[in-house]
Amino acid sequence: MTLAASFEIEYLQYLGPDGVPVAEFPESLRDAALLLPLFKQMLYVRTFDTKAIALQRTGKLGTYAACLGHEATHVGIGAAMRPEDVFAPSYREYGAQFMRGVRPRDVLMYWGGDERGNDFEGPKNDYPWCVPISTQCLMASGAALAFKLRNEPRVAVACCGDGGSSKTDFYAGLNASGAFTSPLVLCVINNGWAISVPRGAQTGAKTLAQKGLAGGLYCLQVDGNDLVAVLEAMRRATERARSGQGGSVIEFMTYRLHDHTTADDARRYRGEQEVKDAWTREPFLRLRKYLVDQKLWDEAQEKAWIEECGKLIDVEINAYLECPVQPVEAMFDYLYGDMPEDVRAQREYAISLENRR
Amino acid sequence: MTLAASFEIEYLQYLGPDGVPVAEFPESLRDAALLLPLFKQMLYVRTFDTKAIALQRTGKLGTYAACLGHEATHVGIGAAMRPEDVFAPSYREYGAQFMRGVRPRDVLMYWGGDERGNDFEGPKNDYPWCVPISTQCLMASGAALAFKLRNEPRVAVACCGDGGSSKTDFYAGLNASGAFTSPLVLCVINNGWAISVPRGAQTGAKTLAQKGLAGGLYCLQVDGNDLVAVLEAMRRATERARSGQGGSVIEFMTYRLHDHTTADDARRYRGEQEVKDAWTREPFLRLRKYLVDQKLWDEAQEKAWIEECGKLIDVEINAYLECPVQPVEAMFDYLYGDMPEDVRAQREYAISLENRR
Amino acid sequence: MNAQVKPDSTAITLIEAITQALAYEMRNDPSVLVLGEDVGVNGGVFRATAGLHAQFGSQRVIDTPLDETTIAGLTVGLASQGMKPVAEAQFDGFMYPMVDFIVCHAARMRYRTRGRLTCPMVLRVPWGGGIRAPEHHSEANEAIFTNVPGLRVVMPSSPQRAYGMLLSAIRDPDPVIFFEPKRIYRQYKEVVADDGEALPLDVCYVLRDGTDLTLVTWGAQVKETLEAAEKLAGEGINCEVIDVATLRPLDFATIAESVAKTGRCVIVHEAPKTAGFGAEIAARLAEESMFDLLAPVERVTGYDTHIPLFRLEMKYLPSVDRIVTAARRAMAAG
Amino acid sequence: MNAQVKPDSTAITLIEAITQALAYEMRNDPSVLVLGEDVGVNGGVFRATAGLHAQFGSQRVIDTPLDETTIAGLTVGLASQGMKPVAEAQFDGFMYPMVDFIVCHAARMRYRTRGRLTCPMVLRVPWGGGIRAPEHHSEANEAIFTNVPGLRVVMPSSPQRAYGMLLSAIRDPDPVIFFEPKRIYRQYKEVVADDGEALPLDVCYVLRDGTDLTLVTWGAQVKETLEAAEKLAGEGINCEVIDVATLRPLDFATIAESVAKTGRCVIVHEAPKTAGFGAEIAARLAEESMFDLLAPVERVTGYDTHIPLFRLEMKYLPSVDRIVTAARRAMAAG
Ligand SMILES: Cc1ncc(C[n+]2csc(CCOP(=O)(O)OP(=O)(O)O)c2C)c(N)n1
Ligand SMILES: Cc1ncc(C[n+]2csc(CCOP(=O)(O)OP(=O)(O)O)c2C)c(N)n1
Ligand SMILES: [Mg+2]
Ligand SMILES: [Mg+2]
Repeated sequence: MTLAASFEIEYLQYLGPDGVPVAEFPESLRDAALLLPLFKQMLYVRTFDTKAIALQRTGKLGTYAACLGHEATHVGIGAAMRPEDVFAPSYREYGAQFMRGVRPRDVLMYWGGDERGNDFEGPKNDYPWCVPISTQCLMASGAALAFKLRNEPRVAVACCGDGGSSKTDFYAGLNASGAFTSPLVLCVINNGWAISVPRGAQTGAKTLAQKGLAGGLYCLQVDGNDLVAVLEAMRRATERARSGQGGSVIEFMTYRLHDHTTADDARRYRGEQEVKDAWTREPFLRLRKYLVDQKLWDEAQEKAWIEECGKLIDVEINAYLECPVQPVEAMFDYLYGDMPEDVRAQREYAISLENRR
Repeated sequence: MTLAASFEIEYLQYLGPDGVPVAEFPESLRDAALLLPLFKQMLYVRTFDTKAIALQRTGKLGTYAACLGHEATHVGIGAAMRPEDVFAPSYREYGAQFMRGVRPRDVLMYWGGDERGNDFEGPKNDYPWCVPISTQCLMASGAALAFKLRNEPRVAVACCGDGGSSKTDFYAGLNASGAFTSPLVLCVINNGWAISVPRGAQTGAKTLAQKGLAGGLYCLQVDGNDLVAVLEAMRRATERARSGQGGSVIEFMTYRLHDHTTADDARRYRGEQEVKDAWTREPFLRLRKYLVDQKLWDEAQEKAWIEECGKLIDVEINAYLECPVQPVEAMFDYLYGDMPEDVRAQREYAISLENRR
Repeated sequence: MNAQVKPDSTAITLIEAITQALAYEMRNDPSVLVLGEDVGVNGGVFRATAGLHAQFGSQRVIDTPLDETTIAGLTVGLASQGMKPVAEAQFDGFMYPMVDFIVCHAARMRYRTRGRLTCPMVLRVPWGGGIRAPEHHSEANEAIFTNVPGLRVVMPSSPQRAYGMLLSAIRDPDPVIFFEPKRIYRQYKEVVADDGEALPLDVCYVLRDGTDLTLVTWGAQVKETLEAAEKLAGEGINCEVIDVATLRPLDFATIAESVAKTGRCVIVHEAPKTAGFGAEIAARLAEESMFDLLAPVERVTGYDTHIPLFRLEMKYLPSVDRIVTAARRAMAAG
Repeated sequence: MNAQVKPDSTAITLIEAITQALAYEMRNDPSVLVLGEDVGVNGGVFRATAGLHAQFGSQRVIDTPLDETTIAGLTVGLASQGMKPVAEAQFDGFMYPMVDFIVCHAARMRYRTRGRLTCPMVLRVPWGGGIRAPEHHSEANEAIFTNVPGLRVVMPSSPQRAYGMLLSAIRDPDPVIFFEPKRIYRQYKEVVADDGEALPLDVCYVLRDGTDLTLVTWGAQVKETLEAAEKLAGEGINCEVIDVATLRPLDFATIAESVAKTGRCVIVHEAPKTAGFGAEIAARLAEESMFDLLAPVERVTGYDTHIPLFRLEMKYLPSVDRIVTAARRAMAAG
C-alpha cells in the first residue's frame, strides 16, 4: 500500500482530574509558583461569572453567556499571549480577555445592551465579542495575514466552540492560514455542547483538532481543564506562529457546566449524570489540589482572595450599573467616519424626538 | 507521547504513465476487456472536446470549459455510478455525464447560452452544471441526506476542482456527510490549476484528499490519469456509501492540458515545460498502450472509431446549431410553478415588444 | 382570515400557530421535514418546533451542524430530490450565509433546469427587534430578498395568518422565505382551527377599514400601526390599515384601491428606510397611483443605521408617536 | 469630472482607469493592497490588476484561495488591523458568500466598537450583463447592499469617474462596495490625468442638461439612457440625464432639483424592477417631490426574473426603445 500522507495528533495532559500529575510537566512550567497567579485569575473569573449570572437573574443584565468550567482554557490562552498579539474571542472567554486588559465592566456593558462594552480601553486591537459563530476565526486569519505581510512578530489567536468548528468560516480561516503560512492560533474550545446539540452531532471527525489537517496546520488536542496542558499547547502554537512556522488548531477538551446562556435551560436536552461527571473533571479543583500539595495555597489564602475578588468585581459592577444610557445620537455617531447628509438629518430628527419628551 | 488520533491516506496507481502496470490490478478489473468501452468513451469525449473548442473559436459557441486531460477521471467516475445515483458536476465533467445520458447537444446548448441545455433528457435527477464553485458539493450532500432519510441505496457523487476544495461549501458538504453518515462521494479533481492559481496557493494541506479528515470521511488520493485507479477508488467509495458506511473524499491527480476555458490564456501564468511534462502523463496514451499490448486495440480500430465519433458528434452539433432560440417568454415561464400576476404582466409586455418588431 | 373555527379549537399564540402548522403538514405529508440548529430535542430556541421531535423522530426533525451555509445547502439538496424541507435560521442576523444558496440555487433551480428540478422549501426566520436580545438577534433584513426573482417572501402577523400562510408556504412548489415577527410571537392569542386550511401567498390583508388615510405595514409593526390608527381615530382621522403579509409577490392592487379611496399613505416598517421594502410600495404609488395621491407618501421606518443593542433599541423602532405624527402631517398636506 | 488634463495624459478605458487608480494609490500608500482570485500574475480575469503584481510583488497583490467567504473575511481582518485592502469579487454572481462578512462585520466594525476599530476596505465587483458570458457572470445585484447601513455603494460609469471614485473609495475610512459596469469596461476612452485627484462619493452627475424630463440611471445603462435622450431630442423632448454614480448615500438633492425643473422622471436600471434601487429614488420623489411631478414616475428596468443566458439576455436588459417609450408616455401623461 502506497501512502499519500499520514498524520498523528498528540494529546496533552499533565495534571489529572484528581490534581495529581500524570506526566512530567513541560520544562517551562516546572516551577509550580508560576501557576499561582493564573490559578488566582481562574478564581477571579469564576467569581465574576457567578456575580454576572446573579445580575442577570435579578434583571440587571441581559442574556449572559457564562464561562463556568472553561476557566483553565480561557486563562491559559490569555496567559500565553503577548500584549501586541491580537485576540478574537467568541463570547465567553472572559478569562483570556481580563488578562489582556478588558474590564469586567466592559463585559457587563456589552451584555447589558450597550455597545461601549466593545470599546476596550485595554487591548486596543483586539476584536470585540463576536456573535456570528466562528466568523472571528476567519477575521483573525486576516489579522494574521496583516502581521505576516508587515513582518511583525505578532500572533492572532481566535476562539470558537465545538459547534463553531462546523462553521464554514472556521475552515476558511484555517485554510487561509495554511495557504499563507500566517501566524494564527485557532482554539477550539470543545465543551461538549452547542446549545442543545452535542459534539457528536456536529461532525463525523474523531477529534476536532484534526480539522486543522484540512489546511495543513499543526494540530493538537489537549485536556482543557488542565491549565498546564493548555499553557504548553499555547506555548507551542504561539512560538510556531511567531517564528514563521504557521498556524495551529488546538482542541481544548472541557465542559460547559452552566446552561448555554442565561436564556437557555439545559435540562431540556442533557442528563444530570453527565453534568455531575463533568464536575469531577473541572479545572479549578484539580489545580487547587495540586497547589495545596505544593504548599503554595491554603484555605486562608483562598478565603482572603475570594473576598478581594468580590470587592474588585463589585467596583466594576457598580461602574456598570451607574453608567448612564448613551444618548440617542450614539446610534448614528459611530456609523461612518464621515457622516452622510441623510444620516445627519435622521440624527437631528431622533434628537428632536428626545427633546419633545 | 499520547495520540489523540492518527491517519493514513492511501495512494492508488495501477497503470503507469508509460502504459505498464505498476501494481496488480484490482480483482474486479483483471479482465482488460472491461476497460475497452471506457477507453472508447474517453476517445469520444476527447473528440467532442476538440470539436467544441473549434465551435467556440469560430464564434458558434460561447465560453467553453474544455476537459482535455481529465478523461480518465471523468469517464471513470461516470462508469462507477448507477443510473439511480445522482451526479452533481461542476462544469467540465462531460465524460461522466455522457455515460449518464447527457447528450453533447445539451453541453453545447448550455455553453451556447441556452438554459435548455440543463434540461437533461437522460439523468432526470442529476444536477445541472454549477458555476458557483463547489456549491454542488454541499447540494449533493443534501441529496445524499435525502437518500439516507428515505433508506434508498443511492449515492450522490459531486465533482469539484483543486480550487474548489478551498471553498467553504466543500467543507460544509463533507462535514454534513460525516455528521449524518450519508452516501456522498466528493471527487476533487486536482488538475493543478484554478484558472491562474496553482494548487500550492490554495492550501497548506499536503494532499487535498486529507480535507476529508475534517469531517471524518474516507480519504483516498489516486492517479487520476490512470483509469484503473479511478475505477477502483470509485468502487470503494460508492460501495461504502451504498452500504451505509458513509462518505468519501477522493483526490484525483490529473492535469488541465487546455486553457481554463476558451476565455483564458494560460500562457500568461504557466510555463510551457510544465504542460509538456504533463502530456507525458496524460490518460489516453497510457491506456491505449496497455490495450494495444493486450491485443485489444489497434490503429485500424482507432481510425474507425474516431471517424464514428466524429459522425456521432456532428449530429449533435447540428442539432444544437439548428435549435431556434427560446421565445422571449421563456425567461418568465420557468421562474415559478404558479406565476404571480406581476410576472405575468411583464411577460405579456415582453411578448408585446417582440410583436412590435 | 376565514379559517373555520372548530368547536375543539383553543386560542393560541403566533408561535404556537407555527408549531401547529408544522405538525399538521408533517402528519399529512411524509416528505415534509424540519431542520436547523437546536430544532430537535430542544424544540428550537423559540420553541417553534417544540414536541415535533418527540412526535416525528430524528429522521423528520433534524439538528444540523452549526453552520447556516450547511443548512441552506442541505435544504436545497433535499428539496431538489423530493423532500419538502422546512429549515430554520435561528435568528434573522444569522441568515446572511444563506444568501448564496438562496439566490444562486433555491431561486433558480426551476429556472435553470427549465422545470426539470424544483426547490419546494421554506426557510423560517424569526425576525426583527424589540425583545432585548443580544447583537444580531434583532434584524429586519427582508429587503435583501425582495429584489430576488424566484422567491416568495412572506411575513404573517397574526396566529391565524401564521398558520395558514405557513401551510401554503410548505405546499408552494417554490422557495418561500418565511419571516416570523418574533416580538409578537406571544403578543396575543387567537383561535386557530387546526384544519389544514391554507391562506394565499399573494394577498394583503385589510385589518381596519378607513377613509382618510392608508397605513401600510407588515410584521411586528402591525401592533404599533393599529395602535396609531386607534389614536388617530380619536382625533377624527379614519385610517385604513393594511398588513402586507406577502412582500413578494406584492398585492399592490389592494394598496392602490385603498389609496384611491383615501388619497394618503403612510408606510411603516422596522427595517432601515433607504431601500427598505417600503420604497417599493412608495414607488408603485408614484407610478400607478400618482393622480390619486392628495399628499406626499410618508415612510416611518427604522433609521438608516444598525439597530442598536437593547438599551437603545426601542428608540430605533418606529413608535406609535412617530406614526401618528406622520399621519397628521399627511392629513395636513395637500 | 473636473480632473485636470495634464499634457502627458492619454485616453484610456474605464478598466484602464481602474488599474491606473489602483497603481496610483499603491504607490502612494503602502498600506493599500489588492487581493482576490487571479489578481496576481494573471492580472485579473478582466485585466483590472494587470501589471500590478510585477510592480508591487506578491506581498501587495495577493492571489487568495478560491473562496469568496475567505476573501471577504481576510479583507475585514486586514482592514481592521491597519491595512487598506482592495478586494475583487471576480464576478457579481460570486459575491453572495461575501454578504455575511460585509453586513455583519465590515459595515459594523466602527459602529460595534464605538470607533475603536474600523474597516477601510473596498470591494471591487465587475457588475452587470450584456457581455455574452456564462451563468452568474451578468448580475445586477446592487440592491442587496443598498439597505445596509454603514456601507457606501458606488458605481462609476466613465473612465474619469472610475479613476476618481476608486481613489476616494480606497481613501474612505469605511467599507465601499465598488461596482464596475463590465459591459462598458472598454466602451470608449477618455483622457484621465493620473494626478491622484479623488471625486466625491456622495454626488450624482448631471451628464446632460434638459428641461422636459429627467432620466435617472447608473452603471452600464448610462449608455442606453444617453442614446435615448439623443433620440428624444430629435422628437423635441429635452431630457436631463443623471448618473447616480453613488447609490448609498444618495444625492437626492440633485435629482429633486432636476425634477423640480422637468416635472417628469424615468428611472432606468438593469436590476429587476421590484425592490431594485430605482424604487428608493421613486419613493423619495413620492415623498419629497410629489407636488413637482406632472406625470407618474416610470421605471424601465430588468424584468422580475433572472437575467437569462446570453441567447436572450439583450431582451432582458432595458433597451433604448423601452426608455424612449417610457419617456414618451411620461410626456403624454398629466
Ligand atoms: C451564525 C450563528 N448561528 C447561530 C447562532 C446562535 N448560537 C449562539 S451560540 C450557539 C452555539 C455555539 O456552540 P459552540 O460553538 O459549541 O460554543 P459554546 O457556546 O458551546 O461555547 C448558537 C447556535 C449564532 N450566534 N451565530
Ligand atoms: C464562487 C465562484 N467564484 C469564482 C468563480 C470563477 N471561476 C470559475 S472556474 C474558477 C477556477 C476553478 O478552479 P478549480 O476548482 O481547480 O477547477 P478547474 O476549473 O481547474 O476544473 C474560478 C475562480 C466561480 N465560478 N465561482
Ligand atoms: Mg460548545
Ligand atoms: Mg483545477
